Amino acid sequence: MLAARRRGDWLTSQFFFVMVASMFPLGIGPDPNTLRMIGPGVVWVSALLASLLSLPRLLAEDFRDGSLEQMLLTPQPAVLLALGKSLAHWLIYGVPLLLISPILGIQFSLPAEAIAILMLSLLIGTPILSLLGSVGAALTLGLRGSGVLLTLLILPLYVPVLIFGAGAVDAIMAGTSAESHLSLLGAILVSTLLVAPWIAAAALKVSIE
Amino acid sequence: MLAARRRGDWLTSQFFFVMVASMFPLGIGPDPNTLRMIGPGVVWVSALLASLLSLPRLLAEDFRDGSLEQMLLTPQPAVLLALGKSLAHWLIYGVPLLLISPILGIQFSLPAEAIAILMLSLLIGTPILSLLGSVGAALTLGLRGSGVLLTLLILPLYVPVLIFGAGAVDAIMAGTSAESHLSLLGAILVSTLLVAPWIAAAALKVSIE
Amino acid sequence: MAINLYYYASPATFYQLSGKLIPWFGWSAAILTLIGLYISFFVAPTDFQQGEAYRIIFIHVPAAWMSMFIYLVMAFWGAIGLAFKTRLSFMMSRALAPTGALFTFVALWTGALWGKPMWGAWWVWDARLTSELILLFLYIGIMALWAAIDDPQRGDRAGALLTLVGAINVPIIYFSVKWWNTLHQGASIKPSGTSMHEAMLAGMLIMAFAAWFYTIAVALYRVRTLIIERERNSEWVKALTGK
Amino acid sequence: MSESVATLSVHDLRCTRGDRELFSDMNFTLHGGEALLIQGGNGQGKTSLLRLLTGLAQPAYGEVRWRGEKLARTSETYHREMAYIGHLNGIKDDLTPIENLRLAAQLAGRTLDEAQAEEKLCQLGLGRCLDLPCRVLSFGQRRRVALSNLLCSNAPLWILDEPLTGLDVHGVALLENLLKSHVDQGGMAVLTTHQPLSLEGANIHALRVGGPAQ
Amino acid sequence: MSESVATLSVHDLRCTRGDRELFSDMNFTLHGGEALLIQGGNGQGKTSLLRLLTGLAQPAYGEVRWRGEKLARTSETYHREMAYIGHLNGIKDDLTPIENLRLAAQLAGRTLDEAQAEEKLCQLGLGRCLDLPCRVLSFGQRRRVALSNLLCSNAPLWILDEPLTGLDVHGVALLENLLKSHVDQGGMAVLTTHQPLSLEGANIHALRVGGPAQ
Ligand code: HEM
Ligand SMILES: Nc1ncnc2c1ncn2[C@@H]1O[C@H](COP(=O)(O)OP(=O)(O)OP(=O)(O)O)[C@@H](O)[C@H]1O
Ligand SMILES: Nc1ncnc2c1ncn2[C@@H]1O[C@H](COP(=O)(O)OP(=O)(O)OP(=O)(O)O)[C@@H](O)[C@H]1O
Ligand SMILES: [Mg+2]
Ligand SMILES: [Mg+2]
Repeated sequence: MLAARRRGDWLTSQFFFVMVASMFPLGIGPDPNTLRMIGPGVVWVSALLASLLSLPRLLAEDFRDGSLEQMLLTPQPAVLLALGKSLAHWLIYGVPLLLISPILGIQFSLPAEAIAILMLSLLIGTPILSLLGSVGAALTLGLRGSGVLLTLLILPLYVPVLIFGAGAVDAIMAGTSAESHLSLLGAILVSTLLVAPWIAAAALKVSIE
Repeated sequence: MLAARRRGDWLTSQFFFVMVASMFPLGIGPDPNTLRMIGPGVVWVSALLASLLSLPRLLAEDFRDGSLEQMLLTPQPAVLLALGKSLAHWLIYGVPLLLISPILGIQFSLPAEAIAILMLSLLIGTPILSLLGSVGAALTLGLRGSGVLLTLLILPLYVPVLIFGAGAVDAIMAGTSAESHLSLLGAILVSTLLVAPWIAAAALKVSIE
Repeated sequence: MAINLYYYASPATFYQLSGKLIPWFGWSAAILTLIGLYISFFVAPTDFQQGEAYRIIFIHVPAAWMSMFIYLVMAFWGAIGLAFKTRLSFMMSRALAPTGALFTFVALWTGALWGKPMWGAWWVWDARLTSELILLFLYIGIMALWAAIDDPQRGDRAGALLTLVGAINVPIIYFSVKWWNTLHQGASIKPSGTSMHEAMLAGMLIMAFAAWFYTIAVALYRVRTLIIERERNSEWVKALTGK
Repeated sequence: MSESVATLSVHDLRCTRGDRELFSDMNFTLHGGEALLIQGGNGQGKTSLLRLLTGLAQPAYGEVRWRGEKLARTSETYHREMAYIGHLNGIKDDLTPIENLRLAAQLAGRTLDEAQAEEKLCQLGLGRCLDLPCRVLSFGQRRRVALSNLLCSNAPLWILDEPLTGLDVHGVALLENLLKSHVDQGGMAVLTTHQPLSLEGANIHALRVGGPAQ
Repeated sequence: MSESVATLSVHDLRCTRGDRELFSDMNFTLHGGEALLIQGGNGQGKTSLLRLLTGLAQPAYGEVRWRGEKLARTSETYHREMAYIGHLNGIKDDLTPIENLRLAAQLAGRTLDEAQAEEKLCQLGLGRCLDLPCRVLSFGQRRRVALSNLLCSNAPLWILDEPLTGLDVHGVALLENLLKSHVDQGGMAVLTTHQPLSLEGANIHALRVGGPAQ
């Protein structure tokens, strides 16, 4: 399923994050103190938006050219397909984001330990975004204005991830422990991992009909 | 050309902005002073991202189902087509954003006059985003990974708009006049209006070949 | 006109010509770099304000100049290509881009290195720095666009259009120090004269020429590769490689 | 060459795709009342030729002329007098057939009221699907919607790329009649198809692109 | 009903789309070595029927059985033994034909090495386009890539929706031979087409969906 990926896509999505995150200092102003304060939130919000931006492509193309049909007709259960799609999304979107996040951290002049926690929270959080996203993408497949509709459906589900993810980094910067935030994130990850692929698979079947 | 638009799209894109802009307080924390400081920047960055999010749909669908070919084969010059497309994009993306921006301003507890300037800057700035966006969309039409590529090409061009747009509001909040920023924005608008449709039309012809 | 321009615009002739020119430019670049570096590190005096750190200028400034200049040349070739449909000019444009990106990156990198001692930060969101960063993104965007389009002719034209759109950024970089009051230093070399020490000036100019020759040599080399690749089915390339 | 005679002519045309040359040195002239059937196997360059004729693609060498003028110079007139239907239908999935027809007419600068659109669509046997979004129509019905655009335009030159794909036997017969009456009334048509087409009596020429089937 | 006999059977099948009933009370049984040709005009419900047979769509009433079991219960086995090619080709534009074939095989849990894929593609006359991305292939070549998937799978049941669209005469002959040898070797096929198909000698049944052509 992943054989189809090219290396070029990776590089471009890394640049993409750098650019999105660089927009904020430009819009907000260069004061390092302000930047440090909003840094974790901004990186997290960019992660959410980047995930949203890449979701419509996840299934729409397969749907249009008929390969989704073909995939549903393989002997593999649809749940595996949904899981594979989430994984593919995470690989092309989450992993580059993770790799580039230290640079974003430096741009916002975050301290080193905050950067470490930021990366950790992204490592736990971005798979959740991909898993939830695949549900949304499957539900809105082939609908008119599916891009915006997808956002509407998915953003509310993303909010808890955002709160705990950015909260973890804020906590470390305020000098308290980030552990509780991170373990909550972990719990969310486990539960979405168990539930989301099933729902996405069911949604896929409905959409393809 | 615009007959094809439906009302549903409008509402959804309004919700989109509210939600994106509401994410920031969630990610950053509820302190009103911080919020006020970053408010204009955040609204402007959301405007940019929202524009990016809606751009791929602008031409891709027409390209895929062959209507773009047909449009290029009408007696109308391609420049008009490109201009019409930019206008359509602005109507479904820029106008809703404009209408909703006062609410965002209140969310970030901006003072009334700052909100007025915010709206004014958006009124001048969002058409620029649509015009430049149509160039990017035309260039990346039908390419592999065109969504991310589009971002990569277009964000650098968006940056000046962001700087002057957010700068205008910041200036008014700092007590100075926003006029110079706004008139620069106006100048950019006029020049893109004169140049962008031609380039977009040329790019369309190249992409369709 | 006595010289037939179309003669030199044909890839086959240009291929031969550039083959002869490359070594000249290559060696000049190497020699000038050596001289320039020698002047920069041993001849030029220590700056009374900035100490030894200022020596970064000898790399920083030529790189920054080249980053902007190469972009303009690319836009020029792109425009020529769009107007006259000459294949060679698109290839020139393509051949220049990686070097341009390289110099932009070097300017940013050395600037950042220099910024740490001078301004106390690797990076500030100042207008010149920002617009230089945008230039890097433009270079990358153009190359990404080329890479994404399989058909070379289509890629040429799409890339040229994008290059032209982005060209407005160059004057912004150049004049940013004047238009906005920024941290970054203003131009010290003006048509009206300079405020620099002579050895410093000489070092910088020599380094600038070295960068020039390097660019030309590398660009010519890349054009040759491009020509061979594009014209691999034509008679003269077959004759060339077949022997 | 006189401006007023509607002819489509092709001079020394060469077409390359990637590094492959599909055809070269192609010459022909098409006058009013004539149809040209382009023949050739899969991938021999029929579609590529038609796209050159529409002006959507640029030839590697040679030129296409309409009324004796190069396409690039006369594109506005040409586009007014030419109708093209390619492999893609060029219809919007979200719109109903009637809306699609009216949108196309509007883009071309013509006006078409609802009753007219309905009439044309019924003529093509789409009477039962007038109010359904095209997304749910069957493959052949979508093709028919695209073809009904031909009925609405009064272009003298039709360029049709495999117009018969997906049509059932009635549809094929319908299209054959359309073509015949168009040509008999002095119109021109350039078309490709892999299916047998019976246009007896019409003034039809054939042109083969590419070499032997690969 | 014995598990081991490969039969596809349809019981009291009814299909509705929107508020329109396309067909009802359909019953048939297909055994190994038989082909079923579904006939009917545009929009009569051929594609809808085939999608019910694949299990992609659910019938409004009645059921489809494979080896005597309802599709929903046996979907894994069924998908292993069935190959479907619809109006959409299901190939990736960014990949070359070889990559496409290997991807499809991998998804189906088979392995296919490059030489094998190349061989199948050459068999379908795609020898010259092995390394081009499918985006640039011609309409008929893309269809051939989709059809070459059939050669790679060893499914006993083929469900083909208008497999001939876009194929030139050689392509049609090729496919006819393929079908014939598949059926002769005990395979089954359900297919639709609007073009004449010559499968003389094969055990072929016909089924008409919908009423008279509208
Ligand atoms: C990443 C950071 C930096 C970037 C992107 C940057 C960019 C540039 C550019 C584009 C130029 C050429 C413009 C012109 O010729 O007018 C330039 C020149 C120059 N830069 Fe920087 N710069 C950076 C950091 C610095 C720092 C930290 C210093 C020293 C305090 C510095 C000192 C200079 C000087 C002295 C010149 C020559 C100006 C002239 O004589 O024309 N730059 N830089
Ligand atoms: N970049 C490329 N490199 C090499 N060959 C190419 C390239 N792009 C297209 N081609 C070839 O050009 C040909 C285009 O054919 P075209 O679409 O005109 O065929 P056609 O005659 O319309 O075929 P069909 O009957 O299948 O519609 C194909 O054979 C394709 O493989
Ligand atoms: N929501 C709906 N409401 C009413 N009719 C519908 C709806 N959705 C689909 N239809 C009709 O159902 C039919 C679907 O036909 P189907 O695609 O099965 O036809 P087909 O026999 O394959 O035709 P073709 O030969 O054109 O491929 C069409 O006539 C279509 O108009
Ligand atoms: Mg074709
Ligand atoms: Mg059908």
